[in-house]
Amino acid sequence: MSGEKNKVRLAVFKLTSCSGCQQQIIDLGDQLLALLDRIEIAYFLEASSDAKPGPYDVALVEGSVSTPHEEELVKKIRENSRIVVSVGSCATYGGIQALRNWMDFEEVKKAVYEKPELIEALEKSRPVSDFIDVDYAIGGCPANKLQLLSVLKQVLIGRRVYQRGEGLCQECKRKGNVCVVVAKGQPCLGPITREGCGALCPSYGRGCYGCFGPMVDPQPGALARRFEDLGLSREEAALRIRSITSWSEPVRRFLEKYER
Amino acid sequence: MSGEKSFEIKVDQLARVEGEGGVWVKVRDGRIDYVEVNIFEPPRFFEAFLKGRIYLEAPDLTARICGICPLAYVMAASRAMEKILGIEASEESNKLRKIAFYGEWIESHVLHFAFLHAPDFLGKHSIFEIAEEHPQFLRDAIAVRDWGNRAIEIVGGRPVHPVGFRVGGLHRIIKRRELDPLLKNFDEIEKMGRRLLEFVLSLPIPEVSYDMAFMSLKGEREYPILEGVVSNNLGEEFPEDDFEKHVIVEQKRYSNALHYRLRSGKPYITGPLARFNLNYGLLAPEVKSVLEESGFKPPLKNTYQSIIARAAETYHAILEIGRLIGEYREPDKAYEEAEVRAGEAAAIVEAPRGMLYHRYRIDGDGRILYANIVPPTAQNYAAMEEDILKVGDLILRKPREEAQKLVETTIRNYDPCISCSVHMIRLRIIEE
Amino acid sequence: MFSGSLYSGELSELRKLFEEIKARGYKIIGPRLEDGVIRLGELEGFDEIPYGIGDIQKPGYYRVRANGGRFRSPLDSPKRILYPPELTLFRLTRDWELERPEYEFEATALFGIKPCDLAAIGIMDRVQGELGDEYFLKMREKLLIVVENCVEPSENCFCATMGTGPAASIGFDIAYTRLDDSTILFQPGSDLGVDLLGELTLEPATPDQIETLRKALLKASEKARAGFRLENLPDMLELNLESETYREIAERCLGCANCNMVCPTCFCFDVIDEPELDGSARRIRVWDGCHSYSYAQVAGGHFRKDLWARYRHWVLHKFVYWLRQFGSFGCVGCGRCITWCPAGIDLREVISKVVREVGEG
Amino acid sequence: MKEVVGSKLTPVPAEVIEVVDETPDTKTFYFKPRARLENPRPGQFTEIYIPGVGEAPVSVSGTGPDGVIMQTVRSIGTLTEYLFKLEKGGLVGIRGPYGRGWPLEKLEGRDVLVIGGGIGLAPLRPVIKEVEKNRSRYGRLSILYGARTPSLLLYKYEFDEYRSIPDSELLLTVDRGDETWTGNVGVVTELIPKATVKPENAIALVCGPEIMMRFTIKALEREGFRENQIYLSLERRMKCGVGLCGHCQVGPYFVCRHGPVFPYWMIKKYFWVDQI
Ligand SMILES: Cc1cc2nc3c(=O)[nH]c(=O)nc-3n(C[C@H](O)[C@H](O)[C@H](O)COP(=O)(O)OP(=O)(O)OC[C@H]3O[C@@H](n4cnc5c(N)ncnc54)[C@H](O)[C@@H]3O)c2cc1C
Ligand code: SF4
Ligand code: SF4
Ligand code: SF4
Repeated sequence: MSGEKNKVRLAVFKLTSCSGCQQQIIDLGDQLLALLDRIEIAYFLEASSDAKPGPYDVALVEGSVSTPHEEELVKKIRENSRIVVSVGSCATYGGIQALRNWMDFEEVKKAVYEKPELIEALEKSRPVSDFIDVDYAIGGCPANKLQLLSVLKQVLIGRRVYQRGEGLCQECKRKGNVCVVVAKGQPCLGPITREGCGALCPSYGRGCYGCFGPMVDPQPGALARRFEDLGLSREEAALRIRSITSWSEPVRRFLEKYER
Repeated sequence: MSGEKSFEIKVDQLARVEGEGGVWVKVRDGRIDYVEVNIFEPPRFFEAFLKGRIYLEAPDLTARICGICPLAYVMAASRAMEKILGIEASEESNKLRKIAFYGEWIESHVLHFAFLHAPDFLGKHSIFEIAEEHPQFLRDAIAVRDWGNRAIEIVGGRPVHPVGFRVGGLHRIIKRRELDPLLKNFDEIEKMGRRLLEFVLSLPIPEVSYDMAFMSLKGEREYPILEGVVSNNLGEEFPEDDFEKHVIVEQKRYSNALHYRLRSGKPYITGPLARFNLNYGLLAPEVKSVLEESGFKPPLKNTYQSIIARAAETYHAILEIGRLIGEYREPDKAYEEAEVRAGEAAAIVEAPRGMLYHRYRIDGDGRILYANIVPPTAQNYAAMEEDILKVGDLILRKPREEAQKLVETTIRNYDPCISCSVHMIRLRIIEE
Repeated sequence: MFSGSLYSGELSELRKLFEEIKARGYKIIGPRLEDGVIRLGELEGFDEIPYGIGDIQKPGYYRVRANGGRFRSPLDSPKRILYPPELTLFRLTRDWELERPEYEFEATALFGIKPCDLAAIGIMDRVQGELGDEYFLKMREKLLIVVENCVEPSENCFCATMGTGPAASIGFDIAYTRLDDSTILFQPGSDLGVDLLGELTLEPATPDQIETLRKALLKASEKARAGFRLENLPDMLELNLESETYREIAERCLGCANCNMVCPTCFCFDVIDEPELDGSARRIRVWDGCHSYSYAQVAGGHFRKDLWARYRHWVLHKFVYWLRQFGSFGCVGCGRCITWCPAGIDLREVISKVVREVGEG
Repeated sequence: MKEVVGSKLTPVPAEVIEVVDETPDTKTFYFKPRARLENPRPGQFTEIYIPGVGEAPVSVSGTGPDGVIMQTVRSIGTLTEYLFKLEKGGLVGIRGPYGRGWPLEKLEGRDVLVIGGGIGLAPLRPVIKEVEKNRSRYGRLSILYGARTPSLLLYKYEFDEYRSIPDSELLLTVDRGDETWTGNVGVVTELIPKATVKPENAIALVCGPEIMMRFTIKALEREGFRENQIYLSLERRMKCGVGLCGHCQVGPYFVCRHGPVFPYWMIKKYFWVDQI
């Protein structure tokens, strides 16, 4: 990779995460090779030890901000990059590790570590957008590689990135899945979750657990009410909704009310 | 080495390991006297927030510990819960689990040996640089890896954090014809798998040889992946539930990263090298013949050869998927149901990087009361440090930059998937 | 309807009809049991039609039972076939060459669809057909329709109110009724239908059979009713545009647009522009619906920001505006939006309530 | 056998032959379609398309020789932002023209009151041009135009021309003036009583933000205008422009097909209902 004039300089950063979203980039396979005609991978530790300094045109950020070090890092990323994209539900909503945000942090530390006093972590795991302006956000645990590719393609032609943001149910129905709520009485987060995964869970006969995060204008209250109709206790309904993207704004705001 | 007697090699950002880590090597009077492998992975507290969740959620939630080998977590959590509930996934479910799990081995191994590790041996930065001379290698690697991902995707919906699996089996019945796409180009993929192995066998791999303790599951009739007894090359053998009795956890003096060792205090290696050496006889004959033609047989004697074990297992995994698809018959139910009951159990599966241990206790409502998860990288941690001490001489004889590379390569032998080191956090360096 | 053109035959004649249609080269799409529900799919053989399996449909509830009962509107409507959920409109190459997509349009038979769905096709003829949707027109051209009249509607059916069932009256090639497990009454509805029935061995329906049919349909039509009547319905709804009922229902509505998606007549679509790496671009049409948040959103504004307003639009479009736009109601009473609403909202109740308020008001 | 499916939704390539800066966020484009489109009538719109970017309905603001059309666009979203990057020689796709325009026949012999707010003057410009061209057909022309600030007024370079149309007036206003502004400050509705047209024999053509149109209607009614003397050009989300996609409904009407210009009486019932 040399002589990279006119190419878009891409950097991939990892914060607190499982690396699964970065995997999606590598998983693009042939499409990744095609992208390399237009993109220079300037910084991507998982794929290349050749880490080039900024500035970058596009920074993809995986992972939530959960340590003081990461707080600094995202600020540097912002300064160094023209477009910042938060990739995946960790970066966009705080991730699964934000489940601890609902608990007492001292207890949490004690439960896992013998010397909790040595732990260097912020009390809460938070989305990147809590610290810096993010140009585009893609949810998903992991982010969907085709969605990621679509964002890159849109960035490459220099257009404003568009995501429909509508509910998973629409995608589910278009795909022709059988609704698990209606046909099996199973709770499903599809009605409040953002489309993008291909309505995977329902197509495997199970309810969605919300890994793509909330859709635009979600109605978690109406859904919780429905879960109760299906026989879940209030506590169980809350537990369902308090899932991988529990720290996203709308879900958090709802749960704070509902659980009181 | 420019006459320096005491110096430090510090690699702050270990590239091409999944996650970010660092190594601290201290040299005093021409001898390495202290090594620390630093892994700056922020703690994610899985074991804490698992408490209170429903047992059925364990596979999906723990999968998120690692985006490279999520299925291993799904499998270990499912199996542990099944043991608690007293059920077993059906034979057909297990075939599907293995098809996907082998897919994950392929995905993870190829990512590691082709994308991350091979460049080390050829003095390159990335596979893309290798591709300039060996375009076929990149093509094979991408195609084989894609195929492995396809296997996971078909059975589980997507390669990373698949959704199709559950305690008791799978969420839905996978139709026989859904697996067909994997067979369509099977011959080609098999050829590529073989070619990748041959390529790896041709790499200039450093020859050093020393004593190592290996530990892995041991298969009875099949190469171990989903289950088995734990065994090591010191002659010990024990059931998975006794794991915590046979290993000790220690906290290093100045860090709180957990180190796992055998009772005797000896570090051990888990992962492809261990599996290979302990289960060689169970590898597919096609794999063995490629190896033996190149003059390789167990035991592989140094950790640099782990890349061989990975390539061999990749080829083996391809062949196994082919065989399992051939044997698969659609079952009439997708999963075993069970009455919820309180209990505790452990399960070990072979993640691409080695043994992954899960233990859970649940109450009568199926709520998780306690979870302990020991990922393979945590187990290899002590071995990594010892390894660097052992190849120390080699390191000292090299010029500074090369030495630094060698340290990195040595770490990379373990394919430390750092994000799954749930117990590891950023270390502090304290001068003595 | 009953005079003269009703013929009776055994179940085997229905099978023969199926085989005759197949022999004439039609791809047959009909109800089949798949993924635990009855849905429309390609049928290889007559036996795939799950006669003897009943469905239970209630608001937000669907199950099948092998209890010898009847099944009603399947999950999929003909919309899925005639107006696919996702369709590439065109591709434009880097050099501005317009590539129009090519599709296979096989002669297709819809076998055993319900009268409500037939009526929905009639509505599509007036919407997609008249507005010139080419894909629809080409599919439609080669469509053969065999409709099965309903003698046992589900709890969610209200075709009788909408005037679309339980028996079909026009627009089909052949209609049949399963009087019981062995007796089928056939009726041709087009020249092609006459020609096809000519291949079977049937008898004129007996007065007894006709009487049984009449009674069964009467009973069915009593059941398949909503709590409102069509008479003055549009006026009543328009008199109560500000009804509180819409706000109340929005407390339960999820805004998920499942109702729009399963509706056999909802036609709204969104367009997605996808750039490709080779410099080309694709435009893709996807089903959309008025419950979607973005549906009435514009750059810098929103015409129906609140869910109650979106719910109201759905009611008004189907039961008021559609008449003006296309000369019929936009609803055929198939009950899908009630069955497949994950919140279990019953459209009929909403409408009845809004209408009732006018009376009370 | 496979068949090619065409549709009404396919654009014709058109070249950008001229770009004029109007305001900081608005530009006027002159497009020359490679295949001749139907002659747009005042008030009609086209769909402008950029491959892989999007499509947007935009009013026609004028026509030129050889099928050239002039359109004024505000940069506000995906497509419009991208369009702003195009220069002379750039290509877009165009389809249309669509919709029912201003009721020119009804204007004949009557006074014409043109009321525009902000970018809303864009679809009204062709009416002004028409009155100028066939001056004798119409009565007095009164143009009332307002914008938030002086810098946001469109077509400033033509204002003198508008003023020079015989028997006409141009009244301007801004919400907030600046150091150069000596004219009226206030909302456009305040100009209505000042317009010198005869309400009993005039027709008002209104285009602007919906809120401005509401106030305008009230003000016009105060002046004695009746429902059938007021015409509005509406805006709704639009995907197809030909009544297929459903998004643009206002009550039973499709803005694309039955509008965008409506006589006020036709939509009055819906116009005042919240979020209809
Ligand atoms: C009949 C009509 C005439 C118009 N005339 C003009 C004009 O002369 N000059 C001008 O600057 N603007 C005009 N507009 C508004 C213009 O269409 C929108 O500003 C434009 O669609 C925004 O598109 P975007 O891709 O930049 O914005 P985004 O917000 O990114 O739009 C995404 C999509 O939403 C839809 N959409 C968003 N806003 C609108 C809108 N206001 N109207 C319809 N669809 C919308 C479109 O389908 C668009 O493709 C007119 C709108 C209509 C309906
Ligand atoms: S259905 Fe829901 S939980 Fe499942 S993959 Fe999609 S977004 Fe994630
Ligand atoms: S009811 Fe809604 S989605 Fe259906 S056609 Fe009407 S406007 Fe479109
Ligand atoms: S009525 Fe039911 S199906 Fe329709 S949007 Fe509301 S919740 Fe979804």
